[in-house]
Amino acid sequence: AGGRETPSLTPITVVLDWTVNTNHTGLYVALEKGYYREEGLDVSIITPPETGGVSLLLAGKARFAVSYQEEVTYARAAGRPVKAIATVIQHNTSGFAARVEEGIRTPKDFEGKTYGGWGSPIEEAVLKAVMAAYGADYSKVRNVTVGAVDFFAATEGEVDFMWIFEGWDGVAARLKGIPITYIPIAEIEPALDYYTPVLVTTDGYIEAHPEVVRAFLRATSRGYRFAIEHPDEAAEVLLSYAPELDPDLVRESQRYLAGQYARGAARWGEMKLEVWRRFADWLTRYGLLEGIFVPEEAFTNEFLP
Amino acid sequence: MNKKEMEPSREGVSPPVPRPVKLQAEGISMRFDDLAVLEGISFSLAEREFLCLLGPSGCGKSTLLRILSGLLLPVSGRVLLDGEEITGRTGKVSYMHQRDLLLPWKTVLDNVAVPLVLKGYGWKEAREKARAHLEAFGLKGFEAYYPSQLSGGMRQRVALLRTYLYRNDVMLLDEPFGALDAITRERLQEWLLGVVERLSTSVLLVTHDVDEAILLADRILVLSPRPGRVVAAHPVPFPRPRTREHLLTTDYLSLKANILEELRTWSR
Amino acid sequence: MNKKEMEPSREGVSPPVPRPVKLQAEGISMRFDDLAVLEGISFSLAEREFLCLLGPSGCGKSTLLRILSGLLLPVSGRVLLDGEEITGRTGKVSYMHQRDLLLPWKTVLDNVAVPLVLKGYGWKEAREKARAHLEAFGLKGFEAYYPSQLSGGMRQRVALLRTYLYRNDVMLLDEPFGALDAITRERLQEWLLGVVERLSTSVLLVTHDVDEAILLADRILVLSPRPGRVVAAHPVPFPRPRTREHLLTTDYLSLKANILEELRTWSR
Amino acid sequence: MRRSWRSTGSPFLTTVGLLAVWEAASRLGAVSPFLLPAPSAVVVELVRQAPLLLPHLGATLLSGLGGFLVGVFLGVGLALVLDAFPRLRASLYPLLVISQTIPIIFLYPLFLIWFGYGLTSKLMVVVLVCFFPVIVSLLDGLASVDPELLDLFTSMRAGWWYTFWLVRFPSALPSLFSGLTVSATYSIMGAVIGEWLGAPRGLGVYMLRAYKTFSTARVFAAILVVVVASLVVVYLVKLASCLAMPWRARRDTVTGPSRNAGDLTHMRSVP
Amino acid sequence: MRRSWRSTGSPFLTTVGLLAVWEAASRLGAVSPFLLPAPSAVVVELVRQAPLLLPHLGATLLSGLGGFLVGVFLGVGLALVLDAFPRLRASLYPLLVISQTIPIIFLYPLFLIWFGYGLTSKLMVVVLVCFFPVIVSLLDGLASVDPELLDLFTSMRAGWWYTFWLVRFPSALPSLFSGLTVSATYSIMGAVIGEWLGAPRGLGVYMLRAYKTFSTARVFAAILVVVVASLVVVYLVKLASCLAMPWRARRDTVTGPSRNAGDLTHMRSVP
Ligand SMILES: Nc1ncnc2c1ncn2[C@@H]1O[C@H](COP(=O)(O)OP(=O)(O)OP(=O)(O)O)[C@@H](O)[C@H]1O
Ligand SMILES: Nc1ncnc2c1ncn2[C@@H]1O[C@H](COP(=O)(O)OP(=O)(O)OP(=O)(O)O)[C@@H](O)[C@H]1O
Ligand SMILES: [Mg+2]
Ligand SMILES: [Mg+2]
Repeated sequence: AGGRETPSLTPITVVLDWTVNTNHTGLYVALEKGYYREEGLDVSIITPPETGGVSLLLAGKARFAVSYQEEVTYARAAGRPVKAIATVIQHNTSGFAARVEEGIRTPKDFEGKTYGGWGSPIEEAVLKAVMAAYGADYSKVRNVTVGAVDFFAATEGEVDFMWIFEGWDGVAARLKGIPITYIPIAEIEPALDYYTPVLVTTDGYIEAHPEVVRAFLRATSRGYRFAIEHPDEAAEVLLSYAPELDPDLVRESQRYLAGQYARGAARWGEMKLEVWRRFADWLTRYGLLEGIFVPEEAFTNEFLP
Repeated sequence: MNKKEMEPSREGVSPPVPRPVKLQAEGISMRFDDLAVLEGISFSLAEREFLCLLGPSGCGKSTLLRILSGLLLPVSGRVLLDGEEITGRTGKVSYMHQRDLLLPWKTVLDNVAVPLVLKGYGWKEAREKARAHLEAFGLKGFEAYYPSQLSGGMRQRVALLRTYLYRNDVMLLDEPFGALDAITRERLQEWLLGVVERLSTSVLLVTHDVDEAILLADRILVLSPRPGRVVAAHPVPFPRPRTREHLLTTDYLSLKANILEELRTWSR
Repeated sequence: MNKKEMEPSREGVSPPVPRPVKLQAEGISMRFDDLAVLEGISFSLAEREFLCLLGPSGCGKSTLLRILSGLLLPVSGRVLLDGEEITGRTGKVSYMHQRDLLLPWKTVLDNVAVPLVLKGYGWKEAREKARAHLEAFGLKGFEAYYPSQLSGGMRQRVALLRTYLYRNDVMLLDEPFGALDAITRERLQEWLLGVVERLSTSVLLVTHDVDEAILLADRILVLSPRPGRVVAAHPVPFPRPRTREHLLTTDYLSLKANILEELRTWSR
Repeated sequence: MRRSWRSTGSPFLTTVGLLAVWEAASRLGAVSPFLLPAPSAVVVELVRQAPLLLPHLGATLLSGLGGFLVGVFLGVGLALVLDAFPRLRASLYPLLVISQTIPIIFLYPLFLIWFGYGLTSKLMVVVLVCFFPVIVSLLDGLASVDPELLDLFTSMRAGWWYTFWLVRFPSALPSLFSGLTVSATYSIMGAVIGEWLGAPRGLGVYMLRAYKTFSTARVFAAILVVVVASLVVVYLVKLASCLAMPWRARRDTVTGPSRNAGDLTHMRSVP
Repeated sequence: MRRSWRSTGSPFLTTVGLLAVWEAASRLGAVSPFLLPAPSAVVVELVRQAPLLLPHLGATLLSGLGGFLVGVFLGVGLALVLDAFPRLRASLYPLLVISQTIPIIFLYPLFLIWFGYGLTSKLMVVVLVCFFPVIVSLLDGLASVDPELLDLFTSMRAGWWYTFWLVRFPSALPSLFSGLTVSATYSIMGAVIGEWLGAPRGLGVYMLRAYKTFSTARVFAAILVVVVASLVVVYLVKLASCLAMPWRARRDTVTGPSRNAGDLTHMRSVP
């Protein structure tokens, strides 16, 4: 937008991690409100292929991407020069959920139930870990892969509980009037309180264009701060870019996330080394991480305003 | 296929007692869109009668046979078999098409065995029965050939044998000997006469060969050019067996000239 | 197609001066796997000569024509045209197949126009030129019909006309009149003789009708049963124009009897 | 036998019947609305969302139809080349199969990188999906021409082009149209997949967003649009097949084989 | 014309050539190894991962081949039924098209609910993908039988079954095998998609995991396995087509049309 008026704008592509959702609101606000243009950036935001946007980032087809700590960890371990430059949300807002009828209150109750996962090896490790912590036996859980099937559809069938995002599926459940029980992952296993989502770019780009990274984060940060302060207005901005989303869900989710984006942090986007190291160690402990991962190299707060 | 197979009863003058009617066509007319093809065709085919159909190319002979066999509904008119209407009903008569219509995916033997299989024989038995006839049709040694590997005349013979094996009281044959040389044709004509005799079959045979018609027929129907009408019906009063040598007698010759003249007149 | 089209030069006794050889077959043998089909066939076709090929069904006549037309390579032997070897080279002679081989997706007119288009005419012009011949072939009014809507004889006439329009100095015709009635056949035979005369074409015609061979040919080749060999070559010394009435003279009859006897002997 | 189906009727009746069963199942709670919303709900949503759906439909149609056309031309062209050069055919045939067996999900990032995030990448997905049935069916069709017809044209020294155009191509048309029907069926779907995998707009994008916000009725409204659009393309191909093959006009393949006038095969049950 | 391709050669040479280009491009850095690893890297990874890949391959083959067979039987069976009842055909044909135009991703949840989380759901995806080309090509094939052959059998009162088995089916075989080739190509892919959408194991699962951990070489190793498996299935179908149609044994469709012995069409370039 506005590229014609100011030809000196730097064109920048940002690739998302998923379908447009309230995690991305700050980006859209910054775009809509002209924060990027003020920083001399002509930003376009694109949705990623099914396999995620990092491949586009690495191929140089996007300068910034929305990712998550797990992906950055694996990427770096595989030698991919991906670096996190800001976390969108300070804490992991995901957790295990079940319809109330299932009577699942703690991981102990997972025994004898059916878990519907998307088929990642991490899920198994997480389940093992949290159940062990509660003295429960993972082998009594039936773990089925439901892939991309959503919570509401899956739990119509044999599936009893799933791993969901509180700020999205959880909000949707409330709106649909489906009472659920929810066990936040961060509460049962601190190592899993990792950053998701995070904004990333490549080592090379940081080296070549530190000023662009700085400018981008300045504008983005303004966007998220605006969303924190004006969740309803921010929700409308997002909806104007993606009117296909369910407006009620977006608005509710936005209100929830307004309190989550920078919860407990001095400034939006700041990350702690401890979080990166803890999660990587946890992965290594469960044999889920091959290769060498140096937590210090995986992220930087240097460009945050 | 030696002469003995032919009963001597057919020798002598043609039917003294009129035989009962087997197949009857009543006022059959046919048209394709704007093209009138047949107009009020009526005739009857008696039991054990051998009727030949002569007519200019395109006058509707094959169309008539399709109607008689029940494959095509005439615009008007009826077909009766033994006095019962069979217009539009198939399987009552056996019909050899003008094209050989062999199954390209079946060998000669299997093509010939098909009608027997349709009649309820198992393939093995059907093949054995069919095989017994191959020699007479000059097809021995070609059991395992596919139709595409046969000569035109061989294909026609396979088709004729197939029609014979699906025999009914009435056989409609559309130019069954067209692609055969004089000698093979003679043999098969003899064979066909034997079949008529032995099995009391009635035959309606379309041919373009006036000699053939005179040699074989009890009666010859001549059709006009399209739209086809019956313009003449000649009984052939010559004694049997008739041979090609007889074709040189004046009686034969005058009948032939007669028919040719009719065809010529009508074809103006 | 009136008589005037025929030059009178052909009347009188057959060629007084030997004409130069046009097409020559030298020791052609053919086999399909284990089946010997042709054995040492040698003959020559002179300029403007009309040669008929007689032989039992399945003796290899069509195979011989395929070899002469260059579609099939013989196991041994050569084909020469004007003294030049053309074994295995197509397009040198025109060839009418035994099957009509019309294009099912083209109308009668377009089917007939195809050879002209292949010779470089535009479709429009080709259609016009083709249309001019339809009447003579009794196909007028059927321009827009698809082959599947034609009678057997009509299809054959379309195929003959097509072959004629792709004419070369040499025409190989595989039973071109097989599916035609006596009258239509007579007309087209006359027409063909006119073509030979007018265009100085040499014709090799396969037929099963001995009368037809005697009526048309300058010379008749008789083949033995498979494997086909040339067992006799009869010059036909009768003056032209020959008519069906002439067929009753003793000279004609003895030639015919002769040929039939040869066919019969060899077919034992 | 045939008679009992006579009254069962037209595609219309079947569709209505099916919808009725589905609606009833939904109302009675036999199917969860999270999985399969009632048709009435879908239609309501369709009407409500029409202004939003239209531009998406436009984008999908553009890449779906465009990709279909490109795919068909590519398929036909490639088939001709492979047919003309049998050696090349033996060499490239496996590659064609391979092109179909690499999951699009992995190819798409490459497309995005090579062709950009615009129409082209989506188009490429459709092309990839559509060209294969065309090429296979055309090659098979070209291979099963009556060899004697080919002989005839060889004996007339017809040259490659005339032999192809007058004999082989018309003879391969029924087979080609089989392939075209399959391709047409996939065309709109291919575009939707491309949009799903990443595109600025299109019904796939709409579906994805509706799906991720758990608006099942909207997802199915979009599916309905996709289905109708696909049906239209398929029936256009059927229409084209009738127009392209006038010599067998009465033997249509959608409505079942009927035959020449007066022919009885379809009248057997008339006494 | 043809001659110039003579020496170009076999599928083997093309493949080797292509791999060489790809390897060179990778080595020279023309393609990022994050997107497209060098073939050598893929092969190394394939060998290294073989023990891990094998059980996944087993699962994929099971549902791929199983689904293919079921799909083919279903397609053939349905085609027969639709062909026998033209009214039913007109009614159901649109439903068949519809079944192909609803994105599998939305059908899959229904499959999971109806068929459970095991093999069946995956199988259903493969069946859904495979039955369609078969049914379309078989229906089209059945509709283009020589009507005079049908007449002959009608005049012999052959009954539906014999007419079908002796005339219509053999006549439709070339067309059917066209469809089978397309289906065979999709079969393994269908299984991978099913696994992708959610399955405990299979090459799709392996790929997804490898992808998520940025092991591009492993992804391509798995793709290689999928490709080879698909090619094997396709060539098995080609083999079956030769065996099923002995009367045209010498006109094979993979290696291009050749003709009867002594026939010259393929020898034109010999002087
Ligand atoms: N492609 C082939 N494969 C095997 N045998 C063949 C092939 N083509 C022809 N034959 C055999 O060659 C022999 C001669 O066939 P051809 O068609 O030349 O006979 P013909 O003299 O034309 O007979 P007709 O008068 O019946 O047409 C036949 O026995 C036939 O079976
Ligand atoms: N399906 C059809 N549609 C239109 N016209 C047809 C159809 N079938 C036949 N005809 C026409 O009907 C006429 C008679 O055809 P038919 O095949 O009965 O002739 P025929 O007497 O058998 O000729 P022949 O001796 O040449 O075989 C022809 O003019 C033909 O064009
Ligand atoms: Mg006829
Ligand atoms: Mg022949």
